[in-house]
Amino acid sequence: MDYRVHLDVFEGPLDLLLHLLDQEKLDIWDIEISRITEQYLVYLATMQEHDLEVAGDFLVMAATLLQIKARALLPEDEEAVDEADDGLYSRDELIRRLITYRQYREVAERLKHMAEERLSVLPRPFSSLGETGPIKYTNPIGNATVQDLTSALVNALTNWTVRKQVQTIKGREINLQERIGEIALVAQRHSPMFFGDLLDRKSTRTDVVFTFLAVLELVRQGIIVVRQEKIFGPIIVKSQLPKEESNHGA
Amino acid sequence: MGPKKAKAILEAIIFASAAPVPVANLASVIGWEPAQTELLLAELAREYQCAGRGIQLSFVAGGYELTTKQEMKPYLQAFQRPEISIGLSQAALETLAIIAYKQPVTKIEIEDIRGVRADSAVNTLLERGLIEERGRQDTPGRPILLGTSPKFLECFGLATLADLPPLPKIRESSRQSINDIS
Amino acid sequence: MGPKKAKAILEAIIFASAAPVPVANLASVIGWEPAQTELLLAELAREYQCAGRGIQLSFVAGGYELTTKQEMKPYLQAFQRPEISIGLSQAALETLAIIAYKQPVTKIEIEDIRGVRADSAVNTLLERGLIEERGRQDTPGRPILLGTSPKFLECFGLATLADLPPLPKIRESSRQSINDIS
Repeated sequence: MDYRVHLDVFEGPLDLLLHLLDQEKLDIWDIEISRITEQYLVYLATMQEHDLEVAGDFLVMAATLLQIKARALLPEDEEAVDEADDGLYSRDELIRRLITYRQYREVAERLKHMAEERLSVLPRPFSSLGETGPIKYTNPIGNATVQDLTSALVNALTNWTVRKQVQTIKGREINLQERIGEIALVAQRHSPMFFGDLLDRKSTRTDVVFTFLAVLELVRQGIIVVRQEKIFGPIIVKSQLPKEESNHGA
Repeated sequence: MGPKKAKAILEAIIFASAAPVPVANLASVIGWEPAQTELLLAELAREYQCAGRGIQLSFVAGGYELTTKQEMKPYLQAFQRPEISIGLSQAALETLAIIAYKQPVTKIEIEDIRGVRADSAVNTLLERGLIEERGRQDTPGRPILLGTSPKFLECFGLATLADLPPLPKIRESSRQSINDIS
Repeated sequence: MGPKKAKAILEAIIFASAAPVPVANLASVIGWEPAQTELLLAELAREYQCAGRGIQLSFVAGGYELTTKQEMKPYLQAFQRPEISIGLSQAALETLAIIAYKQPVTKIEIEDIRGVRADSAVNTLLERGLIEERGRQDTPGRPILLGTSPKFLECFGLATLADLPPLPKIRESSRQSINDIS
């Protein structure tokens, strides 16, 4: 019945209690603990029946309700136990909490309505000015124009030309394609071998990088396989090509 | 500069801005006093109110912004407000309400009011930029303090936090019944 | 519907649109004939022309759009705070230019031309949706190929890539290098 519909809708024990109070048309101030406790426990039982996980918060509330109910039956020595550190609280405290929670639940409803209203007025979809908040790329190019783009390219190319001239003077060029061919040959002849042996003392960082790229490419082409036993361990390079004459001689 | 030109500049700046523009910023560009600028903005807002206009000038989140008018909604069904999708769960909405009214507030205080864990709701709100951290409380554990962000005001169309609707009143009449034990 | 209401709707739609709105679309929303709608738009445009207004209605790329007036530019610039500018850095702009003219292109090629690492600029451009990945080059390392996105065209107001302007005259040596890359 009604339970089924609402089972997983409750935001917490307070939400559930407020719902029960509404259902019974009871005022928070006039809360009848024994009656509400019974209903609350029925709810928890239903939840368990439906294999819904009953969160700890719900159980703590059940304990609270039971304790308040029990105290009501005892003579008035409650002050002594009231502030006991069992995590449970008194009837006054329960009422205070229900009232506070209901205030925020109601105002949350107002806020939701305000946000919906706000959605019915539209801002401009993007701005041409900087923003004050975190950067949003609503207008990802700022005020750049196509002219800015072309002049940026001209600028990059001009720098490139200058740099290239400088490089040609001092540079020697490494050709990756050549390096791949070289390594294929060396590996075929000396397989298996260490990656380190593909380099020599004169090798620059660039040489290392190119050699590594060449090896990766050869692996991709299936010409060689590499193995590394452990991280930072030596890399073993093995050629997949049949060995030349020397092999037969052995 | 004359009011006509000043007004044109205000309109252009507000139009071109993605977020509401504070009056101080506007005043500094046109070189007017903030108070005078406000009057000019009020005049501008009045001009937009006329029936032949589809947009409006409003004061939101501490600044001025242009938006389409409320009554234009039916004709703008094809358009969506960018970025703001309120789709908040009830839990997130309640948590946001508590933060908005009680800020700066700790997660524990929120949990105390709602009676359930607040982690997930607080994370959602942080992710959406509706709330932000406000340092730490000087109490044991030094819990993080939470408050609403400028984006919160913007999303909910509030000029300042003072414009939050008042919390519903607590009825005091039957207060004595607290002392009754049922 | 009467011209006042129709005009308000036109203003709202054009304001809320990310791209220029064709007259056919506008006409269908207000239920007027396109020719009548054009007249109404002309009236709206005239109203914007008055000295007290900072924005204008113009016909661009087959549709109507609202923009700030040309003469507002100095004030908008003054308003723009440099530290929060969302414009592109020179590095990002150059990288974007190289990608635009040379696409599809690898990061290494960009680095080769600019002489510095391109990671950060490429990430910026990817984040802003101006460029996108276009598969991998069939060369050693199989580097990712980069090209411009539809958003790039939109942001720069280009119909197609063929509308990129030819590069302006530059020094002879640079001209050589353009031939190399294009």
